[in-house]
Amino acid sequence: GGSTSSGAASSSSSAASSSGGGALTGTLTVFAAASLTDVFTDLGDQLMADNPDLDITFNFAGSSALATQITQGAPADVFASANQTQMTVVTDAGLAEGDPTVFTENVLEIAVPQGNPAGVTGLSDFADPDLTLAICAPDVPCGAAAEQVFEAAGITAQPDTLEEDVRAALTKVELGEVDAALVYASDVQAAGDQVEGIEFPEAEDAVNEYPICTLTGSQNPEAAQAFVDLVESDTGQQALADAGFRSPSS
Amino acid sequence: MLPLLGLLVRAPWSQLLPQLAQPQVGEALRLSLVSATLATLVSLVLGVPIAWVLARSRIRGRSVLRALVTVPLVLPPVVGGVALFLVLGRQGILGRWLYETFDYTIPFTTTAVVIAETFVAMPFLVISVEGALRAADARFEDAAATLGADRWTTFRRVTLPLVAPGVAAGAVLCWARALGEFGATITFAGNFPGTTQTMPLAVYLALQSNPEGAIVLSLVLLAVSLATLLLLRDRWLGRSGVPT
Amino acid sequence: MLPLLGLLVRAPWSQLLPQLAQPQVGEALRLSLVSATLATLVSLVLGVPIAWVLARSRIRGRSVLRALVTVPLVLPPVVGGVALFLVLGRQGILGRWLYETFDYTIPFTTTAVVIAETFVAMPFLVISVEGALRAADARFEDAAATLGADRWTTFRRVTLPLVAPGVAAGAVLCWARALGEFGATITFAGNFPGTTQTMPLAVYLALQSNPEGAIVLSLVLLAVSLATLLLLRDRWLGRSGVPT
Amino acid sequence: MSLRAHVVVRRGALLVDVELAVADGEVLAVLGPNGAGKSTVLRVLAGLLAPDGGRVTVGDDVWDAEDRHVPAHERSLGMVFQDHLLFPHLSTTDNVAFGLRTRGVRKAEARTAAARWLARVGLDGFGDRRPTQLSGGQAQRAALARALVVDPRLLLLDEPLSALDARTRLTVRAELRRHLAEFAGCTVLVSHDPVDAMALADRVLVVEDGRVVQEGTPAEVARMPRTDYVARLVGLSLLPGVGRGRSVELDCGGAVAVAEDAQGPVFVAVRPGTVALYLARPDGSPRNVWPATLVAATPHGSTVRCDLDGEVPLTADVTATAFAELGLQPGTRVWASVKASEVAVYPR
Amino acid sequence: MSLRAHVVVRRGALLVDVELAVADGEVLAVLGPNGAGKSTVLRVLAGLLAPDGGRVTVGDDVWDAEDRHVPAHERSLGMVFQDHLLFPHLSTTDNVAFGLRTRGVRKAEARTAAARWLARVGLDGFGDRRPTQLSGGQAQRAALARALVVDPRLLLLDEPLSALDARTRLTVRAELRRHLAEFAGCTVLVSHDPVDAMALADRVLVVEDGRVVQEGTPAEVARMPRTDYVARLVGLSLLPGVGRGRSVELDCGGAVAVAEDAQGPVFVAVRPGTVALYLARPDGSPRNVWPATLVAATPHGSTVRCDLDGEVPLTADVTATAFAELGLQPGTRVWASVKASEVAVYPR
Ligand SMILES: Nc1ncnc2c1ncn2[C@@H]1O[C@H](COP(=O)(O)OP(=O)(O)OP(=O)(O)O)[C@@H](O)[C@H]1O
Ligand SMILES: Nc1ncnc2c1ncn2[C@@H]1O[C@H](COP(=O)(O)OP(=O)(O)OP(=O)(O)O)[C@@H](O)[C@H]1O
Ligand SMILES: [Mg+2]
Ligand SMILES: [Mg+2]
Repeated sequence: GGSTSSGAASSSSSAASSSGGGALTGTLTVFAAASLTDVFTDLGDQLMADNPDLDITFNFAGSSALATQITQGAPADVFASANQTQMTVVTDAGLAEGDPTVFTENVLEIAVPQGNPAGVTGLSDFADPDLTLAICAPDVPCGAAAEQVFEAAGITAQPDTLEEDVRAALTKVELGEVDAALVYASDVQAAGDQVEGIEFPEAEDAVNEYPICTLTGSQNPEAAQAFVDLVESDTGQQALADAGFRSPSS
Repeated sequence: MLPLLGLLVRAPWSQLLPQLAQPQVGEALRLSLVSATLATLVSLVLGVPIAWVLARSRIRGRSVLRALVTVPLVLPPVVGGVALFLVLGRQGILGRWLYETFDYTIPFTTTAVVIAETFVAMPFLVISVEGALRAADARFEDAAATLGADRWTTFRRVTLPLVAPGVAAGAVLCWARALGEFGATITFAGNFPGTTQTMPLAVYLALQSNPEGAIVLSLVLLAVSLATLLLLRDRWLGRSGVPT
Repeated sequence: MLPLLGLLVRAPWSQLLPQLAQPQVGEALRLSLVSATLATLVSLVLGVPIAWVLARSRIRGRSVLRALVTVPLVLPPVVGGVALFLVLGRQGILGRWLYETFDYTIPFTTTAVVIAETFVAMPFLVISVEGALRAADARFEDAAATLGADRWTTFRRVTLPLVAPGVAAGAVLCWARALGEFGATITFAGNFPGTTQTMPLAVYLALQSNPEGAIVLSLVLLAVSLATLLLLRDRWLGRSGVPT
Repeated sequence: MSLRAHVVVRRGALLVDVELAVADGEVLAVLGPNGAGKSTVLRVLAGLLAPDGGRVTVGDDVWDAEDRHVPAHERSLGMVFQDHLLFPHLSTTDNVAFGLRTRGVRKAEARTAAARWLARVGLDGFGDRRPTQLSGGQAQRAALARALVVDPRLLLLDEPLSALDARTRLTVRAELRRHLAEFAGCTVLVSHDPVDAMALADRVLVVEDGRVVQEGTPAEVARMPRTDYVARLVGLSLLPGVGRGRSVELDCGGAVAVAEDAQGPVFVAVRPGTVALYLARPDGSPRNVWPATLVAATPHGSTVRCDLDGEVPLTADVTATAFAELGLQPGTRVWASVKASEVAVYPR
Repeated sequence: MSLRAHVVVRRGALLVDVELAVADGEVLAVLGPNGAGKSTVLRVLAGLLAPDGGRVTVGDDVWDAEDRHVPAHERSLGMVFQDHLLFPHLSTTDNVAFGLRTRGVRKAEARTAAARWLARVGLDGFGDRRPTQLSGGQAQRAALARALVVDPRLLLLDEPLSALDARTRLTVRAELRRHLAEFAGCTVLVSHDPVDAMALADRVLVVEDGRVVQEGTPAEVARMPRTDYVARLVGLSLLPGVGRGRSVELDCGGAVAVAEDAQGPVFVAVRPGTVALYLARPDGSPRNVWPATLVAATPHGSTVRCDLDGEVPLTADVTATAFAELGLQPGTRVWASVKASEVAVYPR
């Protein structure tokens, strides 16, 4: 089974919905990182259930594609990025309404195939040249995070591949093609039975923050704000926690 | 070829029905087929004449034209999407004018999907039709000219039927490439269920949360497209070279 | 076509030199060209005979063969990568045997890049060569047979030269598709500078952190591949249909 | 090595059923109208078309039988196609050398032999040209050289001289004749030109509508045609009838006086040159005098060929001078006469 | 509507430079050996090949000049190509109807006209076939029908009858003759068959090596050939020489006695049928007697054509009977004789 992020301090999870019942109308377009697909789809369904006249559309893609689209004038109301870098692209373009807030965090875990055939125990195994290992490329958030933890742990990693995204790394773990990969806890959770997660303490040195904001071009700022509120509410945080994310520590 | 067997053997068939039951899947499949077909039609209309110019005419700048046509072949699709924004986006060269004049924006619409797919897939049509035209016997065109057919009539009534197998092959490649298009589409058209979410995008999303489901989805796409190709085969492939 | 202009105009040329100075870029470019060329060669060796079987022979199961060949066209590349794993991966049908017998694994090597590119790009060659073969005049093959040429000699010395423009077009498409290959490569071969990081992977990663640099990179890829194609053009394109 | 073939094959509406035999070194000319099935027979002999029935053997080898079909490339052939089919991507020399190369002859040697044959058919200096750069007659000669340069067991020539001009035709025909005289294999030649057949063939086979209608030596066929087509070909008028001693009652009506006794069904053959035309009924020795109408006149060198319609349909060759003096023109009513001794009679 | 053309064009090593004029309704036959440039001239007239120089005008319209090139499809043409070039993807009917369709004739009407023409060339019932399903002669007739069905200003026929069998040739030639008699435009016909030229053409143009070597009516050309090629074509032996009264000193040596006074450079033409062969020197009236060697003998209907080598190179036609009785064979030494009155003489 997937690991639970026991290190994550999930805040109190009272199920109080922050949205006013049935007040919102119109359409709402949410641009969100692909890793948020399941959580946000569920939250969107909830909001639509509470507001029958509200219609929410999601555009899930890589954060960088989303940022490009928003700067190109895409009709978006909310942007939830999987990292600060891509959020910066949007804020620098002056398209964010107010300051983005961090609504959740993700930490690295070691993902190993079911049964951990190579007997990986901790981060130090990543220095073993005999193992087949995958980490993310330094250009993408999980890769940047990986660099930080290796630096913190004083380890010179010996990866066989620098993955373009977490998903690609996980696929290889699922198929048993790599002995271990360094990915996010939420991804281990999503991967199901085929993958086991191993936590390690150095992960705290590279916490990945997910910022969210409403956008200046929004046609429906109320609904946008309501969605952001819902994500940040206890309901939202619980849903994120169930998916392996953790609440922002700061 | 062999890899496909591996895929078929290992596919989690139990997920097939639940996946198919999702309304989004049907929508994505429909959108994929429709937009790939439209993109192929647009490519045929624009691409076949371009191929003809490349193969037959002697105008200057043919090599420049060929280079331009070849570009989307080697451009990473994501960059292709960015390039499309630069021209057709709301801030783009043409897009701005469209927006200001007609208050119409292309990105994030089904039109954008078709444009992105056409952009990426048309070169496949052009190059293979050009190859077919070059291999064809141009003397029949002479014969048509002596019968009073102008270049366009000759092209339509003689050249094109003669290279029909080549055009069919090009159209198949174009359609398949359009059907599988991902990078330019997700960049330029976004990923909106019902309007711009084609099957490859749906597969991509499914991969995030449910990898096995994603494989089932792509097998569905595969089956549908193979069925389409097989159905069209007899009508399209035309004249066989097998001596009778 | 137009979009390219947009790209050229807006490209951050100032980044060109710093980007090119990175050793990784040169390595990725070299790897891309080498592996795409190898993949094209492998595709020619395997694909041209397959195309011939599809166009000329009358063996049973031709339509099954055609369907199998067409599969990678419409399979999302990532899924193609997974399929390759299932056969050639460490746990794959063939791969396990390779691993246990020779202690050799294909994934994460340059070989894997070539295999992934071949898998994805070969159908383009096969389909367009088949189209060219079908449009070709089979009577010359009769003439060769009466001169004592067996099917293989006939194919090599008569059929192939006659459809050379079609084969050239197919090879160009195959090469371009291999050069632009992204999904199957990163899935099956991974991404490691120097061994498996091709240009499209480099561009994709650069896009994540430095979008403008990425565009410059892809323009470099573009320029190199266009130059290659233009250089080969005269030698490859062969017989022009322009009446002389 | 002799060829024995019984070819049964359906081509659209036409059922071809032809039996033929060619001895070693023999040349068989196949004559027949357009669409008779001549090229079809050649395609079957070449193995390019599987017959629906029959049998093809060469020497002791069975090439086609119910359970056997030797593919073309395993038969030892030399073939000239009606439309040449020179390989467009090869030079003329390489076209001619092709058959030798597939037989394993080294390149230089094959090209030398090819050049020799090109010279023999008058294409010296054309070796480097592509077929598209040859004139029609030059292409046909290259195709002939390509078929002759190999030393096959069976030579199949489908109208190999049709595109040649009169002079070249003479020299190439002589060259071909010289080659065939020494050639040890069997030759089947299709031609529309009776002169080719007479000059080149040892035996003639006439095919009409997919069937053999006459067979024999060129002289026999020329003297005693058995169908209208053959008669036209060799320039005779053919009149079927029934012999009644020194007279033959024609099937078309009327009678012809003949020099020899004839009984039962016979053919009467009249040479156009022996037919004289008069404006008034002539007196004199010829006992065969018929009224007729001139329907068509074709100048033909110094003579004019006159097609006559009447009780007895005939063709007459008269000198251009006579033609002019008589003031003949289509529609003129004339009297045609032939001496009994000039008329050939032979059994049907 | 008359055609006036001066065609200058380089084809590989050959420089074609031909001037020709064809009046309305006139038929010009272009004769010449293979590779003379006949098809090249036709391609230029059709606008398929831009000439390097010269001028082509039809009536008042300039089709080719230094600064002008009317493309083929804007010329009003009917053309039969030497290799037919029927469209392989269209039925025979649609091939024939093609020219009418491009001229805007409605489909049904065009197909009716096509069917009518197919019947005229004897292809009734072949309308639904693809060209690949036609025999060589049938394809040629379809190509002819395709060119004739439109009513063009210029008809270009490149060996339109070469693949036809003897009988069909007669009927198609007659059909073509009938059509051309009524045809208002200009016709240029290329043929290797002198009979075609004599039967169809009003005027003959002989091209050799890219140049015009003779021009005239068919009868003139047949009577007084000016080159060896033409002489062969019309079946004469041509001997150039210098007239010295009743004798002509031949350029090749020897002399010929003639019936009329001849002075200066002349041609002497001898008809093979007038040449008699003897094994021993004959006594008698013919003053022209030469020793010669038989180099080749070709049977030719009931006569044998004998090529002789000696002081005076000649061709003789002797009957097959005489040939056999004399025991002639290549290498035999003979005496050849011709009566002075049978020899034609005309200025060079
Ligand atoms: N592929 C085909 N399918 C159907 N019918 C055909 C095919 N090829 C030829 N035919 C028909 O078969 C008949 C015989 O054709 P073939 O080519 O043998 O004639 P041929 O004797 O060579 O005539 P020609 O003297 O005109 O060359 C013709 O009537 C022709 O139309
Ligand atoms: N495309 C070409 N390039 C170079 N030379 C050519 C080309 N086409 C023809 N020729 C040459 O030009 C000359 C004239 O060719 P053309 O076809 O006009 O001859 P032709 O008089 O029609 O002969 P034929 O009676 O054999 O058809 C020939 O020697 C031929 O080899
Ligand atoms: Mg034939
Ligand atoms: Mg010609």
